Amino acid sequence: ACGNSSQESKSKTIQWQESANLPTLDVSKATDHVSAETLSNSNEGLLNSAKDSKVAPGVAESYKVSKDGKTYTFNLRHSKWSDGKPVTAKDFVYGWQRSVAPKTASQYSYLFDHVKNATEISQNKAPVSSLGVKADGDYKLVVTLSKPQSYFKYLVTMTPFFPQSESAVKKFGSAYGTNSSSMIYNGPFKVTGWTGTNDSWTLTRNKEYWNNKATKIDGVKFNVQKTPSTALNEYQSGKLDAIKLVGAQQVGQYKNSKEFHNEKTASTFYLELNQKKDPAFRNVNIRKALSLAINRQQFTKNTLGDGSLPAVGYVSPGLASLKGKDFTNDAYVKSGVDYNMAEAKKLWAKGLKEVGKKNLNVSLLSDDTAAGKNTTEYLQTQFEQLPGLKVTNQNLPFKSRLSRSQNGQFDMVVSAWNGDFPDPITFLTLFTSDNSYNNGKWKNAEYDKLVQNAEGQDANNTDKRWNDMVQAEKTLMNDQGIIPIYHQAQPYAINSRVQGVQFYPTGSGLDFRNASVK
Amino acid sequence: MADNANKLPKDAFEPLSDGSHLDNERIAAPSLTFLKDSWRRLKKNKAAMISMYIVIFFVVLAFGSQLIPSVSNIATHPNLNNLPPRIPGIDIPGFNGTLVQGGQRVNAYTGDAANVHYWLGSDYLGRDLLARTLSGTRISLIIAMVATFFDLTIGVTYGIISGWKGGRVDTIMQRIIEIMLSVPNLVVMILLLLLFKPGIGSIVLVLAFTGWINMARLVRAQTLELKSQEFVLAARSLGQKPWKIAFKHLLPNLSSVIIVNTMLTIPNAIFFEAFLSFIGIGVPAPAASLGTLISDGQKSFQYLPYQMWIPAIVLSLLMIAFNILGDGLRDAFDPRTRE
Amino acid sequence: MENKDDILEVRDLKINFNTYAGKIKAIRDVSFDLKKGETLAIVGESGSGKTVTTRSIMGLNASNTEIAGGSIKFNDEEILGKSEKELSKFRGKHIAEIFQDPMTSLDPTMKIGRQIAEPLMIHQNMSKDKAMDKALEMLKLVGITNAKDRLNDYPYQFSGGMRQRIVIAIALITYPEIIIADEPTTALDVTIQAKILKLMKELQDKINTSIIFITHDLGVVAGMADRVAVMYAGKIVEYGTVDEIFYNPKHPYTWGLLSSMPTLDTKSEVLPSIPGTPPDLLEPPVGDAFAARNKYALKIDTIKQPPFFKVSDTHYAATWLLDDRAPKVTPPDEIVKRQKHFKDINMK
Amino acid sequence: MVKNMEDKNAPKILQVEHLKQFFNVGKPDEVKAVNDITFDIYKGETFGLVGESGSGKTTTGRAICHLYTPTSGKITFEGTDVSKLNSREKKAKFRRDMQMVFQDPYASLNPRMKVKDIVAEGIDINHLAKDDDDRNKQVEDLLETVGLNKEHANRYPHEFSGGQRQRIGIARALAVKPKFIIADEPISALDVSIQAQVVNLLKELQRKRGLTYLFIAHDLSMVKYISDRIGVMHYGKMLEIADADELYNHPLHDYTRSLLSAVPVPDPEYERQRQIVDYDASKEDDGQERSLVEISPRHYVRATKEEVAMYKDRLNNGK
Amino acid sequence: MKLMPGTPLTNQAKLSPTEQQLILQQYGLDKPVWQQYLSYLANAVHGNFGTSFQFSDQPVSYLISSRIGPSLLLGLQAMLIGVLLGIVLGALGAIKKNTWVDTSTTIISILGISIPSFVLAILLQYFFGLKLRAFPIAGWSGFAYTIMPTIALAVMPLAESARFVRTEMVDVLNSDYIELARAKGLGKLGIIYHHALRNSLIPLITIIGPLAVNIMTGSLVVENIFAIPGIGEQFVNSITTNDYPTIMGLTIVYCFMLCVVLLITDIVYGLVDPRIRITGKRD
Ligand SMILES: Nc1ncnc2c1ncn2[C@@H]1O[C@H](COP(=O)(O)OP(=O)(O)OP(=O)(O)O)[C@@H](O)[C@H]1O
Ligand SMILES: Nc1ncnc2c1ncn2[C@@H]1O[C@H](COP(=O)(O)OP(=O)(O)OP(=O)(O)O)[C@@H](O)[C@H]1O
Ligand SMILES: [Mg+2]
Ligand SMILES: [Mg+2]
Repeated sequence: ACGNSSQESKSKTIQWQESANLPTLDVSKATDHVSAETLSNSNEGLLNSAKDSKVAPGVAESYKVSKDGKTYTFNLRHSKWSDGKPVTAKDFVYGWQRSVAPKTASQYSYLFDHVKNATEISQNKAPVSSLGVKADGDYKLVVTLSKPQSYFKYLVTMTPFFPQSESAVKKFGSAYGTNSSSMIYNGPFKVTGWTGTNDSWTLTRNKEYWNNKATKIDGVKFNVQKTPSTALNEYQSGKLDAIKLVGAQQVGQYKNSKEFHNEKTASTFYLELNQKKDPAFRNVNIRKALSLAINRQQFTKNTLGDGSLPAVGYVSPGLASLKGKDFTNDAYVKSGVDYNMAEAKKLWAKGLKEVGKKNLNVSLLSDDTAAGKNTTEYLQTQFEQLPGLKVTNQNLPFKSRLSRSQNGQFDMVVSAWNGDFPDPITFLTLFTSDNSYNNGKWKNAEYDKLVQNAEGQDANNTDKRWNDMVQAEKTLMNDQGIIPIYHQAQPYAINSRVQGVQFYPTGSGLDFRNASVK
Repeated sequence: MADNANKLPKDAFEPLSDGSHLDNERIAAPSLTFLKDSWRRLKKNKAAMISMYIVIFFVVLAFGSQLIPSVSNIATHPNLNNLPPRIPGIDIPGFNGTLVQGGQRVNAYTGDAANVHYWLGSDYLGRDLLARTLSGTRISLIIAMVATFFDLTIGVTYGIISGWKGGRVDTIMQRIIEIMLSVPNLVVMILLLLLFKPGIGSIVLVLAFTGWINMARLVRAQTLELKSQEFVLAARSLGQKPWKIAFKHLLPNLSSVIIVNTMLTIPNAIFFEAFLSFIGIGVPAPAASLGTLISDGQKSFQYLPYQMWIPAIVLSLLMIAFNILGDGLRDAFDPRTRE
Repeated sequence: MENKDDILEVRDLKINFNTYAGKIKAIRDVSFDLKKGETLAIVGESGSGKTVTTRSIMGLNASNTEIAGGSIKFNDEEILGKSEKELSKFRGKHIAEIFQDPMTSLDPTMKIGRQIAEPLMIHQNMSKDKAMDKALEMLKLVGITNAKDRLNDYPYQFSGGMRQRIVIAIALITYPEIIIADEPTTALDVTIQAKILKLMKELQDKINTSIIFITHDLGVVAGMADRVAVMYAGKIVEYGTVDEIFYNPKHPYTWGLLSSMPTLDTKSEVLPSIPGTPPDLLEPPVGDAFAARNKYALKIDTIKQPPFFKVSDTHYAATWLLDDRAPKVTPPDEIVKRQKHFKDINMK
Repeated sequence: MVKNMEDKNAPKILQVEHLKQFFNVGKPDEVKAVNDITFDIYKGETFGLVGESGSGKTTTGRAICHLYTPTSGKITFEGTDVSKLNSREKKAKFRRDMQMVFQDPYASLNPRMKVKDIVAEGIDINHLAKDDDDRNKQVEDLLETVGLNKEHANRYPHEFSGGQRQRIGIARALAVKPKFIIADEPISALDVSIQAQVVNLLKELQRKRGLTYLFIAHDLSMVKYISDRIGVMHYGKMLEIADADELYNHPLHDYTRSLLSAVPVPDPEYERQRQIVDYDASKEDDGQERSLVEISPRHYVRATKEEVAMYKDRLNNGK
Repeated sequence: MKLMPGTPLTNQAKLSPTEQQLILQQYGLDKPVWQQYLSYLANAVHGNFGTSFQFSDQPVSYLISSRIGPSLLLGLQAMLIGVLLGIVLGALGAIKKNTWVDTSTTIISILGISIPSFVLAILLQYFFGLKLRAFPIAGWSGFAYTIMPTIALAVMPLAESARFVRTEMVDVLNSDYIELARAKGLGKLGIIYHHALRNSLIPLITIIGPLAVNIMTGSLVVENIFAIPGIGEQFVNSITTNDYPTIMGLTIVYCFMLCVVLLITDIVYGLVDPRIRITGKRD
């Protein structure tokens, strides 16, 4: 399939490293980054992500929102599937219904929860056809929401909201989306060469794409390379055009080079303290002491060294802004993310006295990845400087870690959240009292109220809603409901012959629509 | 042919008096026990002796260093991380605290680090690699001891029972072994991981489950052979109890097989643990075995080669030493090599 | 001793082995010769050097062997010092060997037909088919029934006696001038032994080969040998014709051997025995190696090794007892009886 | 010849009746190592057992010593059925009374034990020594009895020659003061010059201690020399039993004759005249029932009823 | 999106209970454990190992069948090269016993046994792939790509079989029938070729099974390091992501393959060793 490296360097195909296999091409089922990166280039929704938390036209040339914010009308352009058939409003209706239908068991169906009847449908209480999306002719799509959702425009850029051709789904049956030829595409590229389990696949230019003439490259070949050092070797030998840099050393080596691209992701790694299991963690001084004991600056710079940033709060910086002011600046609470060991010790002593304990033996749970181990090891060192605190580390595979945190089988856990769309609410909903991701069971009525307002009564009032969210974040930080640690970045080394690849902190992440090769 | 008998003493042709010269049962050679004899042969094998000293060296270093806090300290110093080896007074690239960065050799010990010396460098958390390597070696050796323990207990007992009982018992016991043999260690480990969490405990369980099989087979074969040896029959005909026969007659004669096989089990166990740790299902962090260290070091091998070289060399040296020592012992114990 | 009939001459052979404990002086000045068509038996107890002697005739020495001197001439051609390559042309063709243990001396994974035919294919460049024909002939000759089918059998399909016949067939197939038989029947039952020995004698007559026959069973020697050499501690201590050795032995060691073996009509209450054990060849004693076990030892035995004393043209013995100056001794009863018998035979 | 057993009416010390010893019973590789043999051994005599390799001599010896559990048949030692030794003391006594001397002087001594511990094993098992000094003393005495000396006690077997080792084996057997010794080819691995040492020792011990021997060998000259009576075994069957001289002078069974005709004799003249008698074992496979029949007093041959007459004839007419 | 540190992978987000129920049903995880296990076994017999957690909608059996090719190819290649070279080295060592040839082959085999394949693979890749550019660094598209992983995998079987063959051959060369062959006048080569080789190689068959295990184990990391789309790489991956159906499926496949290897070696042993071929018994 590929020749030697010198030929490749001249070709207009980009060799891209992927660190995991492609699990699926089914837009309803895709939930991971690899699928998202591939699908958002091979398929296209109503709108596309664009720079600076904006959206750009996709299949929809334009759209209108009703005054009450509950009705969206999209005007679709005339575009085609890769098999030559036209992309119509029906395809969106079918695609959305399929994503929400319980039978599909899409893990992302919750994203539709503002669409009328979506929740009922996913609970099998209403027929799929009752979903609030209707085709008005072939090229007009009308969406009805149950309540206003200011960030709905971002949602429709995500894969579950992509159009799906009913005839294709029927034709491919259970094979739909399980290999590159059992799928049809309406994006700038088609996927080829994916058998469903192999380690490489290619995005090849889709001639049927409405904006095909804007595409400047022949394609992108994704190569799964799980061993970072091998990837680096391949990059240096010219076999790969772009790799993810892993670890301080790789990053350090490229940090000052033109090839270095540190892509922010809208993510936050934070520590949750199990208040249900360990009464001591219900003490705010103890929580604060732990937070103050973390030197986030040192940790991100020396230990991780991969371009990640010290946490400035819970919501990741650069996610959303209002009137030119970043959310994190508005909501900044210094004491929540500061490093001050002296103060930490003081609060710690105070806290211990309040809970009537001399010492504390706790476990610290995290993933068994390199970064996960780095984190636990670093935190352990820092925490154990607090007199009487003994920390045992536990590093488990991702899924075990997750199930343990959800079942409350932990003392402290390092969790992480990546925003789905550029609106703070994607973060903030997590710590309402009854949210299933609130593993530490931190409860705060004020916080609940503020989040509820942002999602409900203030949904159509931008300023008020903003303020609700700012206050919520401040409440969370002031009470140290969680302990933010860092915001992850994804550093890349990209051969300088490759230009114009666009990264977005949320959603699909990667866009080759404007990429070019020298 | 008979000639110059001239110079002979006069009484040359007298009979040697009364036959007292017939010293019937004289043994001229000095008494040499089997072990002494084997030891002497082992001593002639230079490679094996060097290996033995290497093993001793590592054992002493790995366990002895624990007594010296300054050497065994694995505290993290996040601002002293990824420093290359620096040994005071040595100015050889690779050991003088310099490393190649962007094509140039620069001194990495700047700022906070100016006055520290990591003899074997430090890792990503600023932990002393010497201390970590020592503790990794300790884990490897502990695993080795555990493997030896199971070899000596389960393996030897199983082998002796199977061989001694013979007949149906033996057949069944051998079938069991065959079945266990057709399941690779690694698979057992993975299945165990479905039940337990990774760690020394699981590795020990796997070793308890499969590590002794080779020993059991060898011991059984040897026991079968010994069982029909006449000295065992003699003991039986004297009415010796079976368990006493096992201890007095079988075990001592099995000792060479046991010792040799133990020496070869050890590198296997060390390798197994290193392998598991390398693929990330071995000892959990922050404990680090040699496998973990290699796996960690591999990630930055291009830039900080010492982080992989050091544990890799230690691991390989240990394996080489145990293998050569095992071979040497086999030769030393094998009477066929008595030349 | 020089004789035109001599096909093999061994002179002053000295062989040492280098071991971790030191130098084992396994063969110390051994000389003998072998005439065409005769059977020379070498007897002696374990470790006396019988095998080492014959191995060096074949050039099949162990790697730690040191040939310290002497010569071995086959038809006036020196064998010692020949290269392995020259030796291999020679082995199997002129001198063949029958090994002691029939159970282990055949290749377990090769059909016996091929094993028998191999020497022909090596030495006479014979085609495989032709060699196989010869092998079949030979197999019949050594008395294996159903020989044609059995050519394709493997060694483990034969009993011990049969295997030894096959080994003999291998040795004979090139009609060698000399056959060395190193305890060829020790591992066999007496009845089978008797048959094998008979077979060997018959075959010897047929192809007129010479045999060096090694054993420590004096009964077998009596039946097989024309001449006998008695070895002790790396030396030949007495040699002569079979009658001379059995009926008129001169060396105390030979006396001991003969009288310690009961015949079917031995009646004595106590068997005469040779006390003690053979000397350590790492440091052989200064004088006569047998002195320490010799009831009849003289002082000189501890000082000087005895030379060969001639008893008759064919009979020599290395014992100081034959020296004129030595006191007359009476050999054990059994020997006296035999000597009487010897006189009777010579009278006839 | 001076025989040990002057008293022709000595009591039977051992009776073997219809002893069968099969191996791998019920499997395709079943071996009928010993197949229905019956014989008695009298107190104080030496009973020689000869036969070719694999004929079941060793198996017989071991079955008698109860190292194997017989497939069927009865072994009576000193009047008690060996298989019915129910009490511990009786078993221990039996183990003391009956001892074995083995064939291979290299394999029969544990190479990892000192000579004194080898010899004292029986003493230890049966607690025959009062204390360590007594134990040492007994060991020294035993070593002296077999012609070794006390310096040898602290050495290891591999330092000894074959003959010496065999004597250590004998000392071990003697340590428990047995009445009956089964000697399984005790000399066949030894050099001729050494064999006599061991045979003389065995005979001397028999004289001094009134021992009874079952002496297994395939060297017929030696068996004849040492034995009072001889049994000839073949394919697990006992073919002929007779007094030693009788057997040699008047062998009846064809197999015995063939065996005798094959014995090499250290006498060239005799050898030149040797006639080998062939024996065809298939003759016995005619399906007829055979049992040991007393042809003349104390001379038994395995025969059918018809053959009895033939054997009687043979005995009377010399051929 | 729930983040896994380092690698961006997600997990079930906010699912409604119905959906969770449906997912459980899909994987059959709603039934009691023993029922799950029984039905798993029943399915496994029919080659159905369930659906991979990692690859949504991909049956494990397909995952395995589509990725087993490279693993088998590499394994066989490594086995073949390892054993063949091992035989040559072992035989050389035995024939030239106690010479420098013997010493060097012994050193090679000791090193081969002692240096873990994962260390070797990394070093090979770095020096021969990156520094010398002799072979492709990683990937799978043509013979050149198999060279380094094959070497990394072959070293262990090479060393093991060299050791084994050497010991066997030394034994055989000391045996009586070799002595007889020499006495026949067979030259050194003839002896080795006609007698020694066959007799010392037959027992080698018995260690093929363990060697296969060795290669299998080694393939897990070697495939990972060289990015080979095989099952070994997938195995490690499924372990670290707790993809139970894949783990179980691969485990069964591995055990099955091993049993096949053992069976084949048993049969082959019987075929090449006349003692067993005819009597059906060893010894
Ligand atoms: N390769 C060797 N290395 C060391 N010593 C050896 C070697 N071969 C033979 N010997 C020694 O040489 C001496 C003579 O041995 P040889 O085999 O010739 O005896 P033998 O008379 O054939 O005895 P046997 O009757 O037991 O076969 C013995 O002491 C033996 O230990
Ligand atoms: N434990 C056993 N299992 C199976 N077969 C056996 C066993 N012991 C002996 N045999 C077989 O029983 C038969 C008789 O063996 P035994 O050892 O009694 O013969 P033997 O007369 O002592 O022979 P030898 O003269 O060779 O010592 C042989 O065929 C032998 O293979
Ligand atoms: Mg010999
Ligand atoms: Mg026997």
